[in-house]
Amino acid sequence: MITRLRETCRRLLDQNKVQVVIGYGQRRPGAAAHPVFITRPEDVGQLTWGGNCFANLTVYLKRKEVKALGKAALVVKGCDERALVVLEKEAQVERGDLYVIGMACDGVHAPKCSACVVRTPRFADELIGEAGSAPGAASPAAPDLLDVLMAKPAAERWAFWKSEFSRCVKCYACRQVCPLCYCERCIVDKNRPVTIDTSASLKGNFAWHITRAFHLAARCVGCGECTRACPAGIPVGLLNRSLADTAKGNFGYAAGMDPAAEPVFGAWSSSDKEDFIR
Amino acid sequence: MEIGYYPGCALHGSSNDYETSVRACLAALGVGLREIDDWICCGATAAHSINHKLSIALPARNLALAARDGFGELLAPCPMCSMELLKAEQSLRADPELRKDIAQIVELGLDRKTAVLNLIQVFQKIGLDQIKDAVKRPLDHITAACYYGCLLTRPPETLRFDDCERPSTMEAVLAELGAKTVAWNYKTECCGAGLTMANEATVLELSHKILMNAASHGANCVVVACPMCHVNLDMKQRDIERRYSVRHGITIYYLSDLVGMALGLSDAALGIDRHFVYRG
Amino acid sequence: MSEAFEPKIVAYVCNWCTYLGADLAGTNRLEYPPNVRVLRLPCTGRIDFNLIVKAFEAGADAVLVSGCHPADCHYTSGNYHARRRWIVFRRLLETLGFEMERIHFTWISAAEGKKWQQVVTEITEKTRRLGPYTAYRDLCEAHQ
Amino acid sequence: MARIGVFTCWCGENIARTVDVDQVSAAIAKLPGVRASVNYKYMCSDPGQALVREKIAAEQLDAVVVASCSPHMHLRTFRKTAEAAGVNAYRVEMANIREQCSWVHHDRAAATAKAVDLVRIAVAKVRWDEALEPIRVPVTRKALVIGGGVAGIQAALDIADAGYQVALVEREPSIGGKMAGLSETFPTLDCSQCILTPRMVDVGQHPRIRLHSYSEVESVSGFVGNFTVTIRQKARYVDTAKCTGCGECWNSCPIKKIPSEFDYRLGFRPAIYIPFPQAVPARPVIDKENCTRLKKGKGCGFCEKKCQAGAIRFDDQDKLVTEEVGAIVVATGFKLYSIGKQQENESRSGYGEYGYGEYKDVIDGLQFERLVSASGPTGGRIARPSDGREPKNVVFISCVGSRDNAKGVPYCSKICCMYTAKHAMLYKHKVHDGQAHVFYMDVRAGGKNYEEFVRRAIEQDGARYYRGRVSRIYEENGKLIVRGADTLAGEPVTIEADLVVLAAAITPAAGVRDLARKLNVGYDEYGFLLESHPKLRPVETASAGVFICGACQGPKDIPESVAQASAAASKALIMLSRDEMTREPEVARIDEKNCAACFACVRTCPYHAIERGEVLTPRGVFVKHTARVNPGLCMGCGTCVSICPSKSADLAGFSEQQIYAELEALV
Repeated sequence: MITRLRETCRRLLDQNKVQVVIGYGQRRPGAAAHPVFITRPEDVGQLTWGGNCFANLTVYLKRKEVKALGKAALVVKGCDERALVVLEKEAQVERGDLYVIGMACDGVHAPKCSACVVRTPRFADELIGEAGSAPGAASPAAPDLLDVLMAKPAAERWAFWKSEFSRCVKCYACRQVCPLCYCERCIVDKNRPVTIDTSASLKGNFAWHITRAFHLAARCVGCGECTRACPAGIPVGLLNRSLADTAKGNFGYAAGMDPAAEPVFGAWSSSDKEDFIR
Repeated sequence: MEIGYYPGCALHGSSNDYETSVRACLAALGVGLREIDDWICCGATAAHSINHKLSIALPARNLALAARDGFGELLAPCPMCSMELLKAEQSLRADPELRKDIAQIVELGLDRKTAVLNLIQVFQKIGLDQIKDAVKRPLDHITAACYYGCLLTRPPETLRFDDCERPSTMEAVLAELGAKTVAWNYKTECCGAGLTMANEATVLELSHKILMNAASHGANCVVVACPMCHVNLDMKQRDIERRYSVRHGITIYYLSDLVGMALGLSDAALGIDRHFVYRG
Repeated sequence: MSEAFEPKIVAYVCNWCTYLGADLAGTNRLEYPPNVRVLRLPCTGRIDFNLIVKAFEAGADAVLVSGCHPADCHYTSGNYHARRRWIVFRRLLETLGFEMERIHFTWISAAEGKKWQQVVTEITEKTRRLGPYTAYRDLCEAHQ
Repeated sequence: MARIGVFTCWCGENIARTVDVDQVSAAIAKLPGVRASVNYKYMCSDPGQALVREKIAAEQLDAVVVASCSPHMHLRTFRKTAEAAGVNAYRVEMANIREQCSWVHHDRAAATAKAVDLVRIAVAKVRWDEALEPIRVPVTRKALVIGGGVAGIQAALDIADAGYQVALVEREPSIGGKMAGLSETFPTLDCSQCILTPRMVDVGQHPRIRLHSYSEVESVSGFVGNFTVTIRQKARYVDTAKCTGCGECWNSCPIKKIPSEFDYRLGFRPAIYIPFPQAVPARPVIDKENCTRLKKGKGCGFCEKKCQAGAIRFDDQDKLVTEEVGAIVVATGFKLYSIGKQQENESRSGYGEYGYGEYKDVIDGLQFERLVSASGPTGGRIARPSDGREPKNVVFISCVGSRDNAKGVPYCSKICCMYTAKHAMLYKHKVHDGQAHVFYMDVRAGGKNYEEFVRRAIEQDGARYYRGRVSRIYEENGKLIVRGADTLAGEPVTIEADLVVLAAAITPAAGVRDLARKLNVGYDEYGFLLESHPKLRPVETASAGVFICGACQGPKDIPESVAQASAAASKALIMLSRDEMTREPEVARIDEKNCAACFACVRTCPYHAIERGEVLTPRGVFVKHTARVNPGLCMGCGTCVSICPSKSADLAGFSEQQIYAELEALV
């Protein structure tokens, strides 16, 4: 697949179909793949593909520096591609300005792969390889942390998050790595007025994580990068998943799955449940 | 397949020909009936006119027995019985308080749900195609007026079965048997029901109109799925003829009779020969 | 809980239904406890989830969000949009282990002065029983 | 630093009895920025307002808080007062210490404490109130009327007679609506067409009314005072400019046996036709489903040959035209609920057992109108559709679908009792030896001379009324057997009828929901359009500049529809009479610099008041996309603020900053 990938990219660059290829590269064997931005055909050798390509490269589309390089070809896995669908819905990417190289994927040894629903990219301009039917090469699904958490009484959930968030240092890695956090000025950086206490206090941390999670509600595609990126090891992605469940349960909506589906917010139905409203 | 069976008073009394017919016909279709042990009256028209709680408790006990005997489904060929059972089942499901209350009265658990079926529903359950395939003697000589009467489809909110004003499920069964059916106007009119004893004149008048209308629309028989209807249209037919000095001579079949006939069973096996209007 | 405790309750209400309902309660002199502080907003559609968090940060022991019944929205659909957000937001708060019995949503029309009285009375009494929202106050006091 | 004046009102003793106003004034006086904190017996009184003006002048106040009653009571009052004294009207806030404090609490200490809080909240808010100017929008002095029934005709004529241009859109080939098909009208029995057709002619000839017949509203954009309406003129295949309406074409058309829509399928029309002789415009249309030439693309063409004016256009196509209007009046009227089994809304089951659509002689009320009408298919002779015989027993059934949760709609259709009585009467007048039977639930004859009219039907014209429902209708040797109950006599009734007339429920005209969405007008679960206040704003809607009248708002008879039409017209005229209008400036705005252009707000806005825009450099170079609010359209609900993740949207008068400040005031 790697060869095929490199050929493709060489061709695209040669014919100047794109000016940059956003793909995976690797410094040392065993290390997690890092993003590479190939602008010259002769550099396609740097491109790699394999079980260490965790990152969701769609995140780089929002970067001004990347935009400056011109039309991009983007290497995506089936799961990453869901983010593209959302970004397109939200007018953040013009599919025409982008060449999508889809990599059929058997899982990249990340926990998320155990629940993988799209092994093969569905909307790629070019699809490389064939997904093995074998369920993802992911670590066997451990007892699901969210289920465990939700089974506990509220007080214990509160305690859990309190101790987790007490470690948050507001580095915003969870935001930076998120392909769907693309606001030019994030709400936490808004200081007139201040919506979220910027100090890394528990108060501020709760406010931040609540806001982050809700802003991704019914948008998050579950790429799991936020959790992976958190230096404090806070399972922030759990909140997103919890909301994804409600979105599915209440509105039958799965972000990034069906380009035609109406987003949960900005729409409404007179039959939305209101058992909680008096 | 074996399903629970609630005969109710009629099928063990005046209308045992109906029971014969139902048992024989279903047996031929490979459906066994297990009568629930120690069943009691469903309350019929009497109970609810005396005491609401009683009118729930009586059928509730039968439901509890069915549940005890492990039946998720219960056939009550008499529409009055099935209606009373359904009504009880629904009120019990709707109101946990009442359920507790009644459970104490009948001294049995009421937490298991029981689906109450009338005869037509059992045929639907077996599958009309199934029945079609089993037909040995297509009933091309039959042109039937399907008569539903009051309780097979009413009250609709309880029965939730067929269209209460213009039902058609019996016709659907007969179609599979190769029988013809007529479109007529008295499908859901009342036959006089229990007034047989109290006010015979009314019964005779109403039943007479039904027979007239069936005949005038070209039916050569009337098909029922209710013992009471059968009594008034069959047993009372001679009285009707005498009173109105007409000759009806219309055979009144139970739906199971016709299914049985089509499956090749004899009149005797189905108890048809025990009908009042019967030419062998 | 000591008798002394009087809960602080923030009510975000829509200007066209619940606010007028509360006015009607006044016109009809329907008495209720004085713990609620009403913040008037044009529409439930304007009531952002941040405001609910902010209210707790400001020391509220309970929050009430109230607006027009479905199909009665002065702005045709603001309340429907709000209802959707609440469905999802409540799940978030549940996941985080918030004390959900401190967060109330109601529809109260301009004609429902009585309902306003009942809702406010019940919420106040309930919150009195629950006591102060220490779990949240602790957050706000930590590191400060 | 704002210079704030706080004015606490006693409201006589309404407030002062339970709230210690002096304590309030004193407590508030300490707040930063508060330059004056006084109280007075009646702030809304002249001396009270004088006090406000004095203080504004004396302390050079730039913001005012009045602590008194509900803002719904007096906010306007005090905004005017402040403005007169040089404070911007939108830097005035009220603290509601009466309805929401003194009137609902008894404990003086607690009430006073709360009052202080409420005022502190208001002070915190006013501090961040920006000076706003009312939004001025120009008004296009022209109205659009949708629907050419009696209501639409009335509204159009009123507006046009007042001197303004009107565009009238009618879906059918002719205006006239349901009324044009009626025979006589209750309670006066004057001929419907005789009173309507002159009005239709007025419309057709009015110099200020442009009639778009056989047309529908395609789309609506813009906002109050400045709507742009796109109208689809359906292909008519006749050049209305050339056509003289001579009638050669429809007389020559070989295809004659097409069930006439205007006669509710009781009569026939050719493939090229005018719906009825007095049609306005008196210009035919070709129905392309049935015209041989249009179906085959060749052959026939009789009409073309016959037409001296050369007006036939077989190559005609739908045209889109636009109208710029300032106000819109919706008068789309009603249709009858579908009586049979098939219902558009499956929660209703219909009346299969009445055999409507199955038995030719079971008809609905509108069909009966055609049977009685002199211009009808029988020339006014009452005849059975099945065999043309004169019916000797006619059964009228009211409430078919009305007031019926199980099979129809829960509401009363209002006009059926009256027209059923009228039908019984007209029938008797034409068939002297006939008998009318009426099944009813209640006779609802509220209205001038209405009850008397019903009595007349019963007493003079001998209609037999049975209080009860009909359970079933079936045909038996040429008769319709109607089986029902007479609940007053307490016995079942069976009537051998020759004709049965069903007074079916009134429901909104087809397609009204789509139209309502185009206009941003609300509708109830049945599709009736929603007025913005049932008592005080009965013809206004939630969408500024759009007015409603006639049966599209709810079942109505002719006098009511006409009255409401004139009401809607006058509301429209109020707008058109000004060349510019002002709107509340408390609207949303987007911080375009920080807008991420995800357009969640665009999807969310109930008024489509937010558009996708572009940020350009002064030289016009594209910088970025952004959401952009159209202040003319924005109604200020603030839903966009809640949906905006980066909080680049905000709402003047209820800004984030203000609400946060209010919350802080609580601590």
